[in-house]
Amino acid sequence: MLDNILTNIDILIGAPALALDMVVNGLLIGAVFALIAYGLALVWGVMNVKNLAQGDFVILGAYVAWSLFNWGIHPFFGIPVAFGVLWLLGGGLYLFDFENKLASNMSTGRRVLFFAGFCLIGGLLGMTIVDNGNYSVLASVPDTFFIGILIAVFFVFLVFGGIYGFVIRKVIERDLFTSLLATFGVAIVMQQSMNLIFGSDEQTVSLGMESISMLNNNVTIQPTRLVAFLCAIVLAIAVVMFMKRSRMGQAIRATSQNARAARIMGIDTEKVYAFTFSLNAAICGAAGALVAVIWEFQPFIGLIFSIRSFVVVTAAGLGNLPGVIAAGLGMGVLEQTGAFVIGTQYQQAIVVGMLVIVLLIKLVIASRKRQVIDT
Amino acid sequence: MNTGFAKSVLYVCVLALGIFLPIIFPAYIGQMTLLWLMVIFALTWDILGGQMGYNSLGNIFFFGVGMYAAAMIQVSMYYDLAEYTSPAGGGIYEFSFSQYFTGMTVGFTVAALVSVVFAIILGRLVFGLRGPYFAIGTLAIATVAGELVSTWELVGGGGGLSLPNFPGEPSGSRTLFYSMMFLLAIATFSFLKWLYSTRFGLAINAIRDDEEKAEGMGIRTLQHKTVAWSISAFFLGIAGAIFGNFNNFIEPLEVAFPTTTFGIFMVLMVLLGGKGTLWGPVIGAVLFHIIKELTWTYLLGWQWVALGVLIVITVVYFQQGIMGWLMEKYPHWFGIRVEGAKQRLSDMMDEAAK
Amino acid sequence: MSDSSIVVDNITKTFGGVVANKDVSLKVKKGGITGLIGPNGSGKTTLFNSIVGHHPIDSGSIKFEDQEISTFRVQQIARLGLLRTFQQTRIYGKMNCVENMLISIPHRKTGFWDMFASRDSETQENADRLLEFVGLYEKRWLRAGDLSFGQQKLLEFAMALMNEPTVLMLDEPTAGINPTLINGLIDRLKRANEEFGITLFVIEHNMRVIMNLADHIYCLAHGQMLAEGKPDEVQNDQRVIDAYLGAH
Amino acid sequence: MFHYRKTIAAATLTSALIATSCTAYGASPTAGKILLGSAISLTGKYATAGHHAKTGYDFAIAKINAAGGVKIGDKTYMFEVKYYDDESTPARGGQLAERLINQDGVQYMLGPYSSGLTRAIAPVTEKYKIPMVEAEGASRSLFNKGYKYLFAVLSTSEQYLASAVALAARVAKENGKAPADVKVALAFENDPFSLDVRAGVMDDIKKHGLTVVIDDKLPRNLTDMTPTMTKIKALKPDLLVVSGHSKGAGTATRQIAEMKLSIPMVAMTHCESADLVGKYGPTADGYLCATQWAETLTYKDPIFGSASEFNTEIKKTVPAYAKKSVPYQLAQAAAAVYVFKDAFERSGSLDKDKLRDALATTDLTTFYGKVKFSDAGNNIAKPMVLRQIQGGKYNVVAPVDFASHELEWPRK
Repeated sequence: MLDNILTNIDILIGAPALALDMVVNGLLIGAVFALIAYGLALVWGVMNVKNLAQGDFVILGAYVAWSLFNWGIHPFFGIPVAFGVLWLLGGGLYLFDFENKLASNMSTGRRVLFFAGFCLIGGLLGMTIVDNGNYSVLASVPDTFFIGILIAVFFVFLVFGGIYGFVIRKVIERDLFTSLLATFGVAIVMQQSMNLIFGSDEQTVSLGMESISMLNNNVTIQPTRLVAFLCAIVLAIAVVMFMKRSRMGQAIRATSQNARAARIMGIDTEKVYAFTFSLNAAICGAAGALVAVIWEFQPFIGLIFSIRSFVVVTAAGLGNLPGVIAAGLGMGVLEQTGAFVIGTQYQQAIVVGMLVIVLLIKLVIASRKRQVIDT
Repeated sequence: MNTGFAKSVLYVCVLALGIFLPIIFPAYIGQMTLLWLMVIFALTWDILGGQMGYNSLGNIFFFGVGMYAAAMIQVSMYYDLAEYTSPAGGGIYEFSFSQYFTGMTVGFTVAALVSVVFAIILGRLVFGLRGPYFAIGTLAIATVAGELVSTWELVGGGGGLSLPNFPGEPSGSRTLFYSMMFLLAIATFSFLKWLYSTRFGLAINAIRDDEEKAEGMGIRTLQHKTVAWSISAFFLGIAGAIFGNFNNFIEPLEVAFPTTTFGIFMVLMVLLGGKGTLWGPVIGAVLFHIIKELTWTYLLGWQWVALGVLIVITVVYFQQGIMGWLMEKYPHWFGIRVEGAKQRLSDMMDEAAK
Repeated sequence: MSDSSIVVDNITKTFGGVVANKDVSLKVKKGGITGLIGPNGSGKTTLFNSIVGHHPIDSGSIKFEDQEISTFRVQQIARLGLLRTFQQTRIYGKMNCVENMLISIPHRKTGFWDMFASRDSETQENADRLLEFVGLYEKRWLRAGDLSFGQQKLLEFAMALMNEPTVLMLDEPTAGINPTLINGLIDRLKRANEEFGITLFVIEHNMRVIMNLADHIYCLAHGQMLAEGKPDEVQNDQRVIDAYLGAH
Repeated sequence: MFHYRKTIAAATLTSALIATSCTAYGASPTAGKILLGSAISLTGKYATAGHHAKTGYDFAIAKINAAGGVKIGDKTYMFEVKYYDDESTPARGGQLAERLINQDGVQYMLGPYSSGLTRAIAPVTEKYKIPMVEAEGASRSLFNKGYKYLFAVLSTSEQYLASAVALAARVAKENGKAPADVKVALAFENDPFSLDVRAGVMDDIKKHGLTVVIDDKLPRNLTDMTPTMTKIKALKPDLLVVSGHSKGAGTATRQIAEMKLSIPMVAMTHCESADLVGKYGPTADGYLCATQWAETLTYKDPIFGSASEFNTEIKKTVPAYAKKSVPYQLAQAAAAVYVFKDAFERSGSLDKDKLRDALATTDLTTFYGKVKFSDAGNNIAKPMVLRQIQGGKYNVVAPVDFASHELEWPRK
């Protein structure tokens, strides 16, 4: 192993531009990790929900973008659509929050809006179900489209309505274990549902765009990754602006600091929770669209994104967006260079090992207090 | 009819079921072996998770450590391990009757010891973590362990490792592993029953209820936590060793360190049965195993969806578990006294009598 | 050997920029009852926490029975026989009173294998006796979490006695207790001091209680030692009165 | 009193639950039917390939039954399969095999997908002396355990990419280069199958005297191969060999194009199953793909017809394959069922030991290739073929006897 490491370092010394290549690529994919992690930090910080289904939300977003791509919609337009679709899913869950008074007071206009959103998603999912991913039916039999809508609306109602109304809402502010395990259950259900709907094949959205190469092809930048990076940055900025400027953003921040006090001050925390959850879903949707153009994905791959976002959030701490972005970018770079130097088979171990190291560092810092470390 | 008699009836019943069911339904012996494994999983998880309030997601680590430790010993006592595990294979390996059992005895002992040593070392590391970070930290350790073993070529890496074949009739090996698992489950249960009756049981309960207070009262918390984890590791290590031999083929990520299946199941079974009780994990394990086997048979393709839903329901809506629910509903069955109207009445009567 | 059990010498503790204790010195006399008073936020509990090892101190020294303990941790200090109770009562809520008592044995006297000791009748009787002493004998099989606040305070006191400490530090023992029960409590504290020979160091808000109880009183204000002396001296000290009335 | 009630209640509950669980199942072999059993990956990371195999089994059974079933003596039997989902984990595979044998009364087994799962199941079938014909476990480690009841219709995995190495050595010689100057990069997934392919490739590299410059193992949860590709950038190997199921093939193809790597020769497994042509089009051109079977081969048999007829019929009956090439995983699964039919008819009985002996003496030509088992149970009559993607088509380029097209080298 040591030999390997030395050989690999030797390669790097021979071609220092490669180090730059890995750092650049690491930063580019790190932006995607940072985006996903920011969503997690949001639900974790505001709702105290440790969402283990985070990666599966992302994969769902990837499937949305992929479906759109198969219908001839360019994935970069797919990003806002995936963002919107998952937003609606997340926000629409509010409709199924039966015990919530506010939802029943929702204006007719908004209900119609949500319903339209559901029909859209329904159609999308429905056609995929009926068509089993082949899209030949789309052109020929219009009936199945409507059948598809019906099936899908039902499906969406059951699965997503369930996720928020029956799971997430019940675990808000409960202990760690409840939300961790409950969302693990959600993750399993989502993986299997995606497996049954989209099939287990690896999918990808291949744009066939020419890479930009520099320094004698030692540094190559894939435009997809570059776009992903920019999107992640723009989205992050938008979210920050939103949190700082808008009323809802302020309410979210207030709730995350002290939910009880926020309630006393007249903030409808239920609404804040539902909104936060849908914002996270939307972020995941957009991140999923980015994942679809960068990597290959299949229904069971979500866990690796969950793990990465947990590492990033644990390292950066909650409610610390610059920290999350820095940690996410760092994660990307570390993963690339670490795998290069130590060996690709250690890639996963490096990621999770980072988590252990981060925890240990936190422990050492905490041990300055007398009571934490025992004799 | 005294309680002692009733209790012995219960124990005799369970023992009788354990002994006679495999004889009556020999076809199901494999599933029953797993049932006892599940019981061991649940009981050992409950030591920390239920009795001590430390929700570990990484207990599966010891299962894998035991499994690999035993496998390495069993093979390397008679053959060259590197050659045995090389993907190209180096010939046919056979184990005689005495080699097989000697290897197993030594292997199991080492498995238990190695697990305990790991528990002691890691205990110093992880018990400084609290709340969510403890769960995430232990999960990370188990995951890293699986990843590292899968890069370790000596034990076959990701290619896995086949264990020695049983040198006899198939029914013999089935009975052997069933008895081993059954005896281990009984041993675990009896040991814990005794353990919870000692001062140790009280101490870890105290840590669960208020660790800071326990520290303030001078309880050696780290020592108790480490010992509790070691006990867990001891039984899990042996269980892993047995399971490795039962399964005959082991592999790091899915057999030895399956954090997302067995690792989560053990938590779920305890929650289902009721944590912090002696019988809860047992009931949870039995129920969970039955549900799982039924859905795997009758809901082919949808079984994971069913499992996910079961997880969500248990965790979100029924976290007190069966025993917890019974205790709430019929506290007098368990000798728990509550501040109820009845109690106050009897208090008043007592006062009056004075 | 000095006749002081605890000697606090010039300790300073800051949280961020806020000075909680500044150059505080005091002595707790062996076998006596020492009181610590002061208005809200004057740093009494911080001082307690510093002594029992809850957090590190910035400077100064703390000696317990002539041993420097300012770098020790909570459990070590507790095992030396210096015990504290909490302002927000802390008991093991899911265990019954007897169990709470049984696990509060003096751990400094136990070895490794005592961890696995079975319940013995001697400890059991001791627990029963102490529960009787605080008046919880009738309720000994109830879950501690189901007791009323005042009863929990009594239980915590009994648990502390079970631990056979040399010094017991009590953080507002009468806060939240029904006034009719306060006299009983004072009586029991005094008996603990006399019969069991436990040195008491008490934070108290209730002036009547502390004047009845303590034989020496320290008064803290704004993190600094304001006055000390016999109860009546402190009671009549103009600075103490000003501090309590908010004059500066 | 109360304790007594609690005890009785608990005891009753326990026994009732256990009893239900045990009696809830129930199975008996049906007369006139031959029940095969298989634990196959329907979920988890091998689900894609598992589905290919299952489709192959189902298709073959439908076909054989439609053609009159299995004739044993003067009686006709129909095939039927009992499936379980092994979730792509070896921990589950062994248990399910036990269950198939003990509870469902299965006497003849079809294999699972992947070498790992086969390694978990083979000890069980061996234990019960149940003949298993498997089509998806190629690792050599399966055939050095002395198993008597395990038969594999496919070529063992060390042969997968061996011909690619030979090809590289040949090309080097033709271009006046010493084999030792041929730099080889290896990227193999860390799982039983790929590691075994790697072992085979390593043997051949040694034989031909090539130089290995990169030897990376890919993690199981692979998303990104950039580190390996970066090394390729620096060391410029002449041959890249990749094996990592369909995910590895797809990721490698994608990133080679993205990082603008020019490697004269790229060889991989699972091209068809990853649908490289469909997903990446021209960027996958020139890749060498190891395959157990190709629809252009000239084998035929009375049930399925020729290889190309099999191919057409699958595309017609299973819509999912209408637009992509039929993976060999499917073909070999179908062949496994056919081998069973043949052995049953030759043994003339349902007895599993007689069947085993009949299987051992199999000498059969199928649409999939010749099948003849060695003593260890692997098929020694069928070579692997190597196809090159040429203009979006898979053309056989090696071995020479089967080659329909010339190798295009270097690839652009």
